[in-house]
Amino acid sequence: MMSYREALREGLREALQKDPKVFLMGEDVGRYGGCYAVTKNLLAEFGAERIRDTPLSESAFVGAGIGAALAGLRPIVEIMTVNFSLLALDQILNNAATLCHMSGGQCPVPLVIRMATGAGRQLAAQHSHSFEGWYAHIPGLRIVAPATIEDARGMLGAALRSPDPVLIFEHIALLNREGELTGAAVDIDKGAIRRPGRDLTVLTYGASLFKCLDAAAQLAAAGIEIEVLDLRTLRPLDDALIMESVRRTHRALIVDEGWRSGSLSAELGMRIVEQAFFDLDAPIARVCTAEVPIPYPKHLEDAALPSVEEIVATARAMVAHES
Amino acid sequence: MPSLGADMEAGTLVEWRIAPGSTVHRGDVVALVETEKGIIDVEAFEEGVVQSLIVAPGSRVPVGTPLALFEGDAIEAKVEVQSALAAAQPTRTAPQPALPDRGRRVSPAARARAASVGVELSSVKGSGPQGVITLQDVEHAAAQKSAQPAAVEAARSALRSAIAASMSRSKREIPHYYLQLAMDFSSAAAWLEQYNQARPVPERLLPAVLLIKATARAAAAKPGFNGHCGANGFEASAAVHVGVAIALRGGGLVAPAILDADRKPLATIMRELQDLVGRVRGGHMRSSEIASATLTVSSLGEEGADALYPIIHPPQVAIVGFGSVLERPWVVAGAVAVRPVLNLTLAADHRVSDGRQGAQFLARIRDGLLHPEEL
Amino acid sequence: MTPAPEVRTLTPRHSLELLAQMLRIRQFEDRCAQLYTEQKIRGFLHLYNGEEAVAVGIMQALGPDDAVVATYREHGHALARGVPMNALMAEMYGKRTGCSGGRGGSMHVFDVSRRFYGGNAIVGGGLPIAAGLALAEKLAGRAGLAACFFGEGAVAEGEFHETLNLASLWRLPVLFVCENNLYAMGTALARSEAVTDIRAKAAAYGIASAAIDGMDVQAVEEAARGAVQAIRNGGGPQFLECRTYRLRAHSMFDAQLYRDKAEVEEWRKRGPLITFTSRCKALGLITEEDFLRLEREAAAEVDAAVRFAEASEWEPVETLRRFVLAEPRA
Amino acid sequence: MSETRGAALEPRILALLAEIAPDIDLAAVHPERAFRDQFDFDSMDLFNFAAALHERFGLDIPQRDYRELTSLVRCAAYLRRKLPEPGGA
Repeated sequence: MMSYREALREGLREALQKDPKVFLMGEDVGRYGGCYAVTKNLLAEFGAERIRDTPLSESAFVGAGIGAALAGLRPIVEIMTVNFSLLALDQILNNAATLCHMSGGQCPVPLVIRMATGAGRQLAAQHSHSFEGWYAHIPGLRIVAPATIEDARGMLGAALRSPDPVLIFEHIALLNREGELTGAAVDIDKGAIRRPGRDLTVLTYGASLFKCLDAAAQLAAAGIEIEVLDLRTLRPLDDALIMESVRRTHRALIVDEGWRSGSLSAELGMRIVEQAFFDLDAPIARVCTAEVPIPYPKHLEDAALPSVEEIVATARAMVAHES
Repeated sequence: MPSLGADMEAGTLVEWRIAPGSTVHRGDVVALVETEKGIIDVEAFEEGVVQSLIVAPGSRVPVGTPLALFEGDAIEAKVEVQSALAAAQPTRTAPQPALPDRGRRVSPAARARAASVGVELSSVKGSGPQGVITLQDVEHAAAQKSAQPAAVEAARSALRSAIAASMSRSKREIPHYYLQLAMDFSSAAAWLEQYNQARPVPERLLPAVLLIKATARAAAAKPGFNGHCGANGFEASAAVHVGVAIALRGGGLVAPAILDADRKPLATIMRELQDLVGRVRGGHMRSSEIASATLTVSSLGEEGADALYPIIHPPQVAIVGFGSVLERPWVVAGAVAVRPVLNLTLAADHRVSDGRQGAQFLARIRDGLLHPEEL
Repeated sequence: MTPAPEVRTLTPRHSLELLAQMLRIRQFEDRCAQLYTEQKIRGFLHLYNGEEAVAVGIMQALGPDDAVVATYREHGHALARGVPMNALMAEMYGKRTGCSGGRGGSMHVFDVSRRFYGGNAIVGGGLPIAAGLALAEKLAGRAGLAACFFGEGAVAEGEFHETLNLASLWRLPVLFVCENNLYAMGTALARSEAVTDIRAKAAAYGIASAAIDGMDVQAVEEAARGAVQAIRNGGGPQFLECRTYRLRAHSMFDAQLYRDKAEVEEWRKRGPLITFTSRCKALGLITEEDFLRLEREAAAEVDAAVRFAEASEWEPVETLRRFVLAEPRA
Repeated sequence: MSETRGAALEPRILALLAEIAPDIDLAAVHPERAFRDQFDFDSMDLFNFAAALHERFGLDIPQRDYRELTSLVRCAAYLRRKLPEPGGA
């Protein structure tokens, strides 16, 4: 058994052991051991040159990561949380995502940026964002969201093999979740069906995956079999798998911790309409976070976030038949 | 519960089409009743406002049980109903609680599937949220369509049982006697060909129409063959309702009546026959058509045997069989000629008539067919 | 470091006031730590223990029309500014009677009636806002200023440099108060700054700046009064680097691997409560009985605040979507 | 407007069969076997079929031609002979 947090750390260790060009930098990744303790003890193992504490200068150290990548290194930049990444948005969007194109292909950016994402820990309105769908809007980036222990460990290696910038979104609510490692190869191209079902396809990723699996178990007891598809990679989306599943079940429910307006969930819904409209047997539905900055109190945060109950109720309504 | 057949003792109410307070007009479909012959629409015989529904859907009740009361009815009053076929009267709308008109909602998948399997969406009932027609509804309709053989099989086996019971009872209780008469059918055939040649396809007649009409005419003249024999003995019928034995594909036989066939023009009989065949094979018929026949005609058509020896359908007392019209040697003016020959047979109830009357009855039919222009 | 100025103006009454404020903060924070372990308070909780002198000292110099912008370690600032402890504790709980209606929690304390513009949980995020508040005072021709608290970690952010430049360029009435507690979360100043003299950075933007002993409330107050006076005299932004120390962990989830326990103990001896109390006793300004009474009063106030928070109601879940956009004021 | 002989007559013929005899299984229709042998096509069916062809294709089918309508292949061949050329005047 291994926790998601340990799996992330193992992924980092493997990457650092395997390739001397790999190094990690970010706020408090060294002496502090990482804001979420992901990088604990790595400083002792790999030294301060490769486990670099940075000042609170997100734009600078993300930009520095871009430069180092251009020069042939394989930097892994950790941004403490997704909301801090906004301070580096200029570098991520205007440089990492565009250098390859605007240099006519001369300057691909093999940079990996990891960051914590998501709500559920009562961190209130400035520390509970889910902006991965936002980043998935940007051409030139690859966006991945590990949900399983396997992916938590393996996606980093796959990301480092990518010649393009990869942003890895690690959900804070998953850090303590435990599971078994199978050692299977991990890619960052495909979605995965985590539970097969015939009645409805649920598209989700990250921490919402487990809410969906819980919902699936409840629904199965009521005779409703939902298929749970873990998107894994949010850009580019695995359209083939998504459509294959939706064509089979004829119903699509999107569960996303992001807000719904102008979102990844909207994008998914639109793609299904474009590619599988005539296979749909019910309107596409979404369970997303309420369109409100995340409030601090638990009962309001819970009410704002997608819940198992809401997923179950929505799925039930979608497959309901009047007798 | 209306009697929908001589052997029907009970029926199961499937669905009400009315509710207390509904205004019912004569001819409205008020309920669906399940019988061995399938689901039959029950038609109102009277006008009025529904006071209460007595029998709940799913209940099996004996024939004669009041199903509903109209305002002003005494509780003992039997609600007179007549079964009817809703499909045959598409313009007739059953009084139903008004539903908000949402338009027809069909899911994209359901629409696509319906097109590919040839399911008519207007015939599909939506079961999804807000009545939307879903893929499942279409699959269900398609399955019913393709499972019709299975459904038909079930219905057929029920029908088979009904026929068995009825025919066994007939052979057990009715002392049959048989007569046969051959006739030269050439004048009828020639008349028919001439008649048809002058008309477009839809207005043409089938030979069976002549047989029905000739039999009806003869029955009107010979009352010993037209009527019902019940507990009180034989009751001759003034009206002639000719039951027409209609074969179902793959087996089974139903004999609904053409009412007052003796007084209807050939073209009308043709239209009604056409309608009956279609509805019988579609699995729907009016109970009155089944129960009210006063005698029956059974014809083998073009591709059969020389003659058939039919069994009387109780409580009727006679049945006339027509073999296939086949070319046979026929003596004309002392010489043998080839002629289309038709064999007429009569099976009649010896408790009611005897051979001599039977022979006269057959002869009358023959005479009618020899002069089709007078039919 | 500027030596502590001689105590001349301190009256018994004022010394009791300063001590009372610092004791309130200390006891409030200690109770918060306890309540966090009891899961009454959740999320991130950053405590102010050891730094009380900075907030209390600076607030002495501010008037009711001055605006205050603070960080996510802002309970002390709120209390010193006059935010009622009941409302603050209720906010810790997330109750509807909290000063931010329960929606902000520990890191987002707001009380606009006291011109307290919040805890900001993005490092450096408050500085530009303070500049804007000051700009408004200037444009309106008022005498008010904006006091902006931030840690030394924020000095690494672009927003720090951008804001200092802007404030100086436009001569905005901003009092920049850098709470230099030596560690940006777990990163020591020397590990994050090439030039550790923060005062010098402000000076580079042409801003009058001083480094003072942030553990000495009297020194902070005196420096603040001087800086505020300079601002009100039209001297433009002023910058105080208050050298202090965080006696507790960065947050509740912090093993403090980045500093020695001995170092913490050394600083504990220099804690603002200890040093100020002993000085006042030595000068005969307060007695041990005074101190114990103030402690009891602070404890009683905290007890009452906890009772208030416990008894307060949760915001109904139906109101979840409120306040996303401005609502008409009642 | 009467129909012309298009490419696919057989599907249209099958559609007509489905209309006049909804109780037969069209999927099982063998194109060369007589309707009568496949599903008890009787004189009434033939009459209805002729009437439907008449209505749909605008053809007047003499009674003696009914024998041409007894299987799918024969029926299609008959219609091809009788229907006007497509695209004609």
